[in-house]
Amino acid sequence: MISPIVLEVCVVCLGIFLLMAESFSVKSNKVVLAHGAIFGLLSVFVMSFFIEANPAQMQSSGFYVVDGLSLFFKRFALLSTIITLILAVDYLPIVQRLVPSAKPGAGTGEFFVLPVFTCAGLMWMASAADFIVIFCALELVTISLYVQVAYMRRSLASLEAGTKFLILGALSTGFFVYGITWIFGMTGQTGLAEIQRNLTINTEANQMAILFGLGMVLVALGFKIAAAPFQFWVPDVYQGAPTPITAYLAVASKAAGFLILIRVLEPFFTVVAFQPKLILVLALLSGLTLIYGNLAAIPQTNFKRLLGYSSIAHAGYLLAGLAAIGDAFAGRAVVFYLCGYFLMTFLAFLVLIPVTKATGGDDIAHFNGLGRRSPTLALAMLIAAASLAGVPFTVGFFGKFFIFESIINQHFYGLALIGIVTVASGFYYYFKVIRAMYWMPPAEDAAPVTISRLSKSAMLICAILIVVLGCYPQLLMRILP
Amino acid sequence: MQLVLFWIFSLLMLLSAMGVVFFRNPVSSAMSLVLSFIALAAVFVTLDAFFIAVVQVLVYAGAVMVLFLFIIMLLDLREEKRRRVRLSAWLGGGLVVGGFISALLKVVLSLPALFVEKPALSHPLANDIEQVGYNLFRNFNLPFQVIGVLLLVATVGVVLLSKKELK
Amino acid sequence: MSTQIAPWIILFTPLAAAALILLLGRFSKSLSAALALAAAFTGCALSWWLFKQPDAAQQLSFNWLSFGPDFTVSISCTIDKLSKVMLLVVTSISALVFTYSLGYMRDEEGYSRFFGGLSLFLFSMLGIVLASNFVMMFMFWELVGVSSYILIGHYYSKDSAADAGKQAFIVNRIGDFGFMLGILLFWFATGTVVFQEIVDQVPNLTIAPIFLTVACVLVFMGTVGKSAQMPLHVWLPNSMEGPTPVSSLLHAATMVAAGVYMLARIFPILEVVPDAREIIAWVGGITCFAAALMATQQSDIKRILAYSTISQLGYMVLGIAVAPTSDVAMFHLFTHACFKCLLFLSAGSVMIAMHHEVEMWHMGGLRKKLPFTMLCFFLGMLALSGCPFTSGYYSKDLIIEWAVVKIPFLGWMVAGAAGLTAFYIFREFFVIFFGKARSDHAEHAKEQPAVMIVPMLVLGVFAISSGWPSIQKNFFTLEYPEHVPHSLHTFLYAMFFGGVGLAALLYFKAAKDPISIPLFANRLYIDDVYFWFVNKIQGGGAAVLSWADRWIVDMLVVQVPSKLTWAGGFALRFLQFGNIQAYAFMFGAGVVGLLYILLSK
Amino acid sequence: MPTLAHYLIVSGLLFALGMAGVLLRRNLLIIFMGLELMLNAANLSLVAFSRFNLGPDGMPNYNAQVFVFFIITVAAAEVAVGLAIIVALYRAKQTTHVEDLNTLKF
Amino acid sequence: MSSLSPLLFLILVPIFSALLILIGANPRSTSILGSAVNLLFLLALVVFYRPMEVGYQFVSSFPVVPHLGISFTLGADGLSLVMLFLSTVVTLAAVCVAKSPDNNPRWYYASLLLISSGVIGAFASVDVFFFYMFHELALIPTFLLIGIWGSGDRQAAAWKATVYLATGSFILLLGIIGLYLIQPVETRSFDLREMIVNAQSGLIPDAPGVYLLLLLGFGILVSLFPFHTWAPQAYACAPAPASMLHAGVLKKFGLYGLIRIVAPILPDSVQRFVPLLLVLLIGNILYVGYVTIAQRKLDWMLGYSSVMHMGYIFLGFAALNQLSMTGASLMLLSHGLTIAVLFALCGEIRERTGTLDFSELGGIARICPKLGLSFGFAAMASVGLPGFVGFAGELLVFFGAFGSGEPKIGIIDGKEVFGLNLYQIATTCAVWGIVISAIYMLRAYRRIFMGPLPERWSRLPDLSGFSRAAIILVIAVMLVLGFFPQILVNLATPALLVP
Repeated sequence: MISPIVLEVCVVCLGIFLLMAESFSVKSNKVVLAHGAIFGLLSVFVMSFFIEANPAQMQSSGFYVVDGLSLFFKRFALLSTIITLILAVDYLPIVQRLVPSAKPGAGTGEFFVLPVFTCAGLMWMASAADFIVIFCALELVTISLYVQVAYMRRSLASLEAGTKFLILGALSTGFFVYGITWIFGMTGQTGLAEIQRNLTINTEANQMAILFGLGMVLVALGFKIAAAPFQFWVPDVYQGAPTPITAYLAVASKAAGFLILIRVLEPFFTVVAFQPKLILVLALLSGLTLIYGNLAAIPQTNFKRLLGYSSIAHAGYLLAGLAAIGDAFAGRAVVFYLCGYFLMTFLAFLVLIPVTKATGGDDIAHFNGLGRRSPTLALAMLIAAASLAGVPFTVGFFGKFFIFESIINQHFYGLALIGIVTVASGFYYYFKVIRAMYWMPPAEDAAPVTISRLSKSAMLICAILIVVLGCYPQLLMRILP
Repeated sequence: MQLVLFWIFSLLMLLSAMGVVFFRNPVSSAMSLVLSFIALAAVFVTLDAFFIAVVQVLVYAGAVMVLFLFIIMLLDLREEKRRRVRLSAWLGGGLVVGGFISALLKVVLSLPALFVEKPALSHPLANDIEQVGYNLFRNFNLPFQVIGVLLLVATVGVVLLSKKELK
Repeated sequence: MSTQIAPWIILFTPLAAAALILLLGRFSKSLSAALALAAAFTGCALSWWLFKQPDAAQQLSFNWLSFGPDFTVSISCTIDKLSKVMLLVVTSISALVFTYSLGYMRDEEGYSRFFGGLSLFLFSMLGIVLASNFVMMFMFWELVGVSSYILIGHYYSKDSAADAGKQAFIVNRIGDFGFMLGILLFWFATGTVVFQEIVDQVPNLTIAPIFLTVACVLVFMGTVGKSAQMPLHVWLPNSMEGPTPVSSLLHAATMVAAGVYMLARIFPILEVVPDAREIIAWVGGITCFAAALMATQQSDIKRILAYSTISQLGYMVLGIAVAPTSDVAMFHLFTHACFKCLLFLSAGSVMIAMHHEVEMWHMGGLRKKLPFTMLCFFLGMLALSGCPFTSGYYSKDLIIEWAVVKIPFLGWMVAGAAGLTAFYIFREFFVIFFGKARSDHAEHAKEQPAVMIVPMLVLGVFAISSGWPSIQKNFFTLEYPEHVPHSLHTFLYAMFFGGVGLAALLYFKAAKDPISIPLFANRLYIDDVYFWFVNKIQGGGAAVLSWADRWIVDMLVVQVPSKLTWAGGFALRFLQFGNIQAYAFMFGAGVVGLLYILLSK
Repeated sequence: MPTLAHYLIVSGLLFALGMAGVLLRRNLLIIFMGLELMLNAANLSLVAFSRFNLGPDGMPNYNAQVFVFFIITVAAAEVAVGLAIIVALYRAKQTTHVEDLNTLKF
Repeated sequence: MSSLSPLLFLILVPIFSALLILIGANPRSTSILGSAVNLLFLLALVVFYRPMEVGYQFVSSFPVVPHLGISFTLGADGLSLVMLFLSTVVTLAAVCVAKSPDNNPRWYYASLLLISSGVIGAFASVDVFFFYMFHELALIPTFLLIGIWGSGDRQAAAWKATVYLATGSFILLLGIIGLYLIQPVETRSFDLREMIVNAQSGLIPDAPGVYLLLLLGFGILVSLFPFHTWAPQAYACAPAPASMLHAGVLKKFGLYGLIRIVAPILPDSVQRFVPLLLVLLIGNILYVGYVTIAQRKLDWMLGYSSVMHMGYIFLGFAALNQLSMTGASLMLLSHGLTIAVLFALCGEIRERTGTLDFSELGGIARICPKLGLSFGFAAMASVGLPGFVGFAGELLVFFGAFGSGEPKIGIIDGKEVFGLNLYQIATTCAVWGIVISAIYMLRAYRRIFMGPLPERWSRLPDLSGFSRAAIILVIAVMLVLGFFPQILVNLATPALLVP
C-alpha cells in the first residue's frame, strides 16, 4: 500500500519537473508538456486506486484525512485537471496570441504547468481536516487561479477578470480567516474533529460567537461555490478568463468549495442548536442563488457568460441539496450532482473551444448552424445542454431528481416552488444553444471546425457517461462515498 | 501600564488604518499602512507574541510595504482626482461596515468570559520562537509544505504576469 | 330462414352493399346501383315475409358494449307489430325509390356515391326501426343523420347544397343533445336502456312525475330535431337541395318519420306522463299549422312539399300526444309515407323534365307534356289534402278527431291546417300543370321512362288505397274517439273544398302569384332569426372567446409569467454592472445579512 | 489591564476599517491595502485568543501563532501576485481605477 | 421476472432505427420499416397476451436506483397494450405521411422515432419514474421538429411548447416525488404495483397538495383549460407527423397517468377537488369548443379541437367509476387515432395548397376525392359518430359521469326532487359539446372540400402512396374497433382500478 500523501507529492514533483523541463527545453511547441502532464496525472489517478480509504487513521497528526470522500475528490480533481489540460491544448493558439512573448511559444508552457499545482492544492483540500490546512490549500488553489485567470495579458478581458477575481477573492479570504479566528477563539482548536469534540461542551453565549465565525467561513465558502450574494465575480471572471481556466473554475474549484463546505459543516450539524439556523441559512442562500443564477441567465447572449450564470444556478441546486442534508441520501445526491455537473460542464467547454477557434467568438450566435457544419460537435453540445437543463436520460436529470427528492423529503416546499421557475428558465436558456445549432443557418464565412483527437475522445467519454449515467445512475451511486 | 500601552498602540494602529482609507494620496496611504503595521507589531508585543511581532515588522513593514511603494512609484500614481462623490456608495459602505461592527459588538458584549483579565503565563519568559518553530516544523509540517508550493506558484505567477515580454 | 335471422339480414345487407360500393363503386356505376337495389329488394321481400310470421319470443342479440348488469348495450332486433309495419314502410318505399333513382340519377355525377349513401341510409333507418334499446336507436339515429348529410350534400360543389347538409346535421345534433340527455335520465332512473325494461319499470317511475316529464321532453327533443318540429324545423326545407329521390325517401317518407316512430316506441312510457304529452301536443299542433301557413307562399315545388311534410309530421306528433294508441300516429305515418313519397317523386319527374328547374312560376301547362306525372301528382295530392276516401282522409281525420276531443283548441287549429293543406297543394298543382307554359323548358318537357313512372304508379295505388279500412286493419289496431262534435266533419269537408276552391279560383290560370304575404313567404322570419343568431351571437361570441383565449387566457397563463420571469432576469442582470466595488458592497451586505440571520434568536 | 474584549473590539474595528477601504476607495492599490488590513485584524484576534486562552500548561496556544505565521506568508504571496496583476493591468490599460474595469458586465 | 421483457424490443426498435438513420441508413425506408416491425411485433404481443389474467404481463424488472426503489420495470396489461397499439399505429402513420424535408432529413426522421420510442417506453413502464422519464424523451425532438421544420410562427410556438411543457413536467415530477414520499417509509417505491398495494392497504393518506401538483403537471401536459394555450399553436406550427405523434399519442400520457396512477392511489384527493376539475374540464369543452368555432384556419382549428376533446376524457377521469374511466380509455385511443389522421390530412392539404385558411380553400373534394373521403371519415370520427371507436368512448363517459355522485333526482325524504348533481351538470355541458364539435368540424369540411372549386386549386394531386396506405390503415382501425369496442373494453377494464 502506498502512503496517501504520495499522491500530492507526485503531483507537486510532476509540476516541478515540468517547470524545469519548460525552462530547459528549446522547442517552441509546448504541447508535449501538456501531454506529459496529462500522462503524469493519469498515472497518479491510477495510483489513487491503490490507496485504501481509512477514515479512522489520521495522517500527519490530524491534519490529513483519507476517507472515501477525500479519495473521491482527489480523483475528481485529477480528472478535472486532465480535462482542463486537454482544453488548454486546444486553446493554445489563442493563449499564444494573447501572451506577450519575445519568441513564439514563450510563456505558454507555464499555462500547462500551473494547473498541475492547482491540482495538488485541490487534492490537499480534499484531505484537509484542519482549518489551517484548509486555509493553506485553499490559498494555493486560489492564488494559482489568480495567475491563470489573468494569464492572457494582452486581453483586457482576461486582466479585468483577473483583477476582479483577485480583489473579491482576497476579500473572501479575509472573511475566511477572520471567521476561523473566531471559531478557534471559542473552541481553542483548528482541527475539525477537535472542534466537534469541543462544540458539545460550549455555553450558549459561546455558541453565538461560534456562529459569528461560522457565518464568515460560510461567506468565504459561498464565494468559492458562487452562492448568491457572493457570486458576482462569477459571470465576469468566467467570461474574461481563458476558456480552459473558466472550466476549471467552474468545476474543480466549485467542487472543492462544496467539499470543504460539507467537511466544515459536518461538526456543526451535530450541535442541535446550530442545525435549524444553518439549514435555514443554506436554504436561503440556495433560494437566492437559484433565482439569481437562473433568471439572470435568461437574457444572456454570450455562451461563456451563460455558463457562468449556469454555474451559479447549479450551485443553487447543490446548496439546496446541502440544506436537505438531514435526508439520508442528500449527501450522496450532492456528490452525484457534482459528478454530473463535471461531465456536462466540461462537455460544454470541450465543444465551446473548437467553435470559438473556428468562428472567433463565444457568443451563442457563434453556434449558429453547428448542426450542419459539424454534426458530431452539435450532438455533443446537444447532450451537454440537455443534461444541464435536466432532460431525462441524462445525468443532469438524475442529479436534479435526487436533490429535489431530498428537499421535498425535508419539507422545503419553498425551494421546490422556486425550483419550478428556475427549471423552466433553465430550459429556456440552455435550449437557446440548441436553437442556435439546429434552427439557425450557419454564418457564411465560418471556417471549418476542427477537433483534436484528444478532445474528441474526452468529448466522447463525457457524452457517453452523461447518457449512461442518465439511464443507470447506480453505476456512479455505487462508488460514491 | 499595559492598558496605556495597549491604548496608545491600538489607537495609533486604528488611526493610521483610517489614514489608509481616507488619505487621497496613495503614498500617504501606504505610509500610514506602514505605521499601522508597526503599531500592530507593538500590540503583538503586549500580547507576549514577540516572534510574530518581529515577523510582522519584517514581512509586512519590510517586504510587503516596499512592494507597495515600489509599485506606487512604478505606476506613478497621483492623488485620486475628485471624481463625483458617490454618496450612495459611502452610505452603503457605511451601512455595511456599521452593520458588521454592530454584529461584532453584539457578540463580544454577550460574552462575559471575554472580560476576564489576562491570566499570567506560567513561564513568564516563554520562548515563543522555540514553541512556534517546534509546532511549525513538527505538527504543522503539512501546511508548511503546502505553503512552500504556494510560494513557488506565486513566484512563477509573478514572473509570468509582470515580465514585459516572456522569453 | 328463421324469424330470428331475417331481421339481421334485412339490417346488414344494406351495410354490406354500402361497404362494397365504397370499395368497388369507382369501378362500375351499374354495379353500385345493382348492389343497392339488391339490398333494398332483399329487405323488402324479407320484410313482407317477416310480417306474415308470428313474433318470435326470443331475438338474437349480441353485446356491443357490456359491463355486466350496470350497463350493457346490445345490438338486437325488436320484432313486434310496430317494427314490422315500419319495416314494411321503409323497405318497400326504399325499393321503389331506389328503382326510381335508376332513372332519375342516370346522368348525374356521383352515381355510385349516391347509391352508397342510400344504402347506408337504409341500413341506419332499419337500425332505428329494429332497435331494442335507446342506445342502439341513438347510434342509428346518428347514422341516419350522417347519411342524410351525405345525401343532401350530394351536389357538394353547390354552396347551397353544402350548407344545407351541414345545417341539417347540426340541427339534428341539437335535437340529439336532448335525446342523449333524456336517455341518460332514463338510464339513471331505471338502470337500463332497453325499451322493454324501462317500460316494465314505469310504475316505479311515476312516483317522480316531474322527472319523468323532463326525461320524456328531452327524449322528445330528438324527435323535434329528426322530425323537423318547431323550432328545429328549418333544416328540412333546405334539405331539398339534395337529389329528389333523397327528399322523397329520407325527407318525406322515412327518416323524418323516425322521430314519430321513436315516440311510438316509448309510447307506453308517454302514456303515463300527461304533462309531457301536453307539451308534445302543442309542439306538434303549432308545427302543423305554422308549416302549412308557410307552405302557402312558397314557389319552389319541393319546398312546398317540404313544408307540407313538416306540417304532416306535426299531425303525427300530435297524434302520438292525443291518441290512446300509437297506432293512430303510425297510421298517418304509413299513409303519409306513400302519398308524400309519391308527390316528391312526381316533383322529381317534373324537375327532370324541366332540367332541374324548381321555380313553379317557370312551369305551367305541363299537363299535356307529362300526363303520367300529373296523374301521380294528382293521386298523391288528393291523399295529402284529405280528399274523402283517399288514405289521407282516414288517417288525418282520425288524428284531428282525437285532438278535438282531447285539446279542442289545438284540434280546431289543425283542422284549419287541413284546409290550408288543400289550398297549398292545389295551388302547386294548378301552377305546375295548368295555365300556359311559362318557359322554354316547360314547352319542351318530356315524360319520363318507365323505370321512374312505374314506381310512381305503384305508390299512387297505395296513396289512394292504403287508408281504406279493409287494408289498414291488417296493419293497425285503431281506436276511434267517441263524442266527436258533429260539426267537425262538416268543417273538415268545408275546409277541403274551401281550400281546393280557393286555389282553383286564384291559381287555375295565374301567371304569377296574385297574393303576397311576406310573413309566410319568409317562413315567419324564423330562418332569419336563426341566421342572425348563428352569425352574430354564436359567431361573435366565439370570436370574442377566441380573442380572449389569445389575449387574456394565454396572457395570464403563459405570457405574463414568462415575461415576468424574463423581466426578473433582465432586472437581476443590472446588479451585475461590472464594478468591483459594487460587487464588494453586495458581498458585504450579504455578510451582514447572513450574520444577522445567524445571530438572531 | 486590557481584556480580551478590548483586543477583539480593536481587531474588529481594524477589520471594519479594512472593509471600508475596500468598499470606499477606488484605487485598486488602496483597496488592496484595505485587504491587508483585514488580514492583520484577523492576526490580531488570533494572537489575542492565543494569549488569553492559555493551554493546560499555562502557556499561550501557539497553534494560533503558527496560523498567524501562515497567514502572513500567504498574504505576502497574495500581495505579490496581486500587485503583479495590477501592474499588468496598468500596463495594458493605464489605470488602476476600479471604475475603469467595466467591460465585463451584465 | 428477470427474463427480458419483449416490450424492451418495442422501445429499442425506434431508437436503433433512429441511430441507423443518423449513421447513414436511408431515413424514410428505415423509419417506415422500423415502425412497421414494431406494429407487427405489438400485434404479436397482443396475441400472446392472456386477457384473463389480472395484472401486468411481459414483466421484467431491473433495479436502477435501489435506495429510492426505482427500477426499470417494463410490463403491460390491457390498457397499456391499447396505448402501445395506439403509439405504434400512429408512429407508422406518421413516418409514412412524413415528407422528407430538404434540410437534414436524418434528424427529422430520427426525431420522430425518438418521440415514438419515448411514448412506447412511457406506456410500457410499470415504474412511475420511468413512465415520466420516457415521456420527457420527446422534449428535444419536439423542439427540433417544430423549430426547424415547422411552419408559421414556428419559433414562438416551439419555445412556448417546450418551455411550458418542461415546466409542466417538472411540476409533475415534484408531484411524483410527493407521491413517492407520502408512502410509508418502509414500503416506499416508484413501482406502480407496489404503490397501489400501499394505497389499497390504506397506507397512503389523503394528500391534496400532491394531487394538485399531479393534476397541474398532467393538466399542463394534456392542455387542461386554462393551461391549454400552448397546444393549438404548437400543433398548428409543427410539421404534420410531429403534430400527429404529439397530439395523437404524447398528449395521452397525462390522462393515462391520471387514470392509471392518480385515480387508484389518491381517490380521496380526487374526490375532494372534483368541483374544480369539473369546472376546468367544462372550460375545455365549452369554452375551448367555442374558441374552436371561431378559428379560421384548419391547423389551429384542429389544435383547439384536440384540446376540447381532452375535456371528455377528463370528465371520464373525474367521475372515477368503471364506466367513465373505460370510456376515457377508449377515448384516449380514439382521439389519438382521429387527430392523427386529421393532422396527417391537414399536412397533405398544406403541402398541396400552401394554405389552410378556410377563406382561400374550397371544393377540393372534386379534385381530390380520396382526400375528401378520408377527411370525411376522420371528421365524422371526430364528432363521435357511431361506427367509430370514439362514439363508444363518449357514450361510456357520458353514462359513467351521469351516473356518478349523489343522486338528486326522484323522491328523497318523501319529497319529489329534481336537481342535477355536479357530475350531471357537467355531463349536460359535455353533451352539448357534441353539437359544438359538429359545428366546427362540418364547417371545416364544408369550407375546404365542398362548395365551388377555385381555379387555382384545379390541379391538385390526390392522396397516394404511403400516405394513403397509412391513412387507410388508421381509418380501418377506427372502424373495426368502432364496430367491436368490446375488444377494447375487455382489455382495458380489468386494468382500471376503480376506487
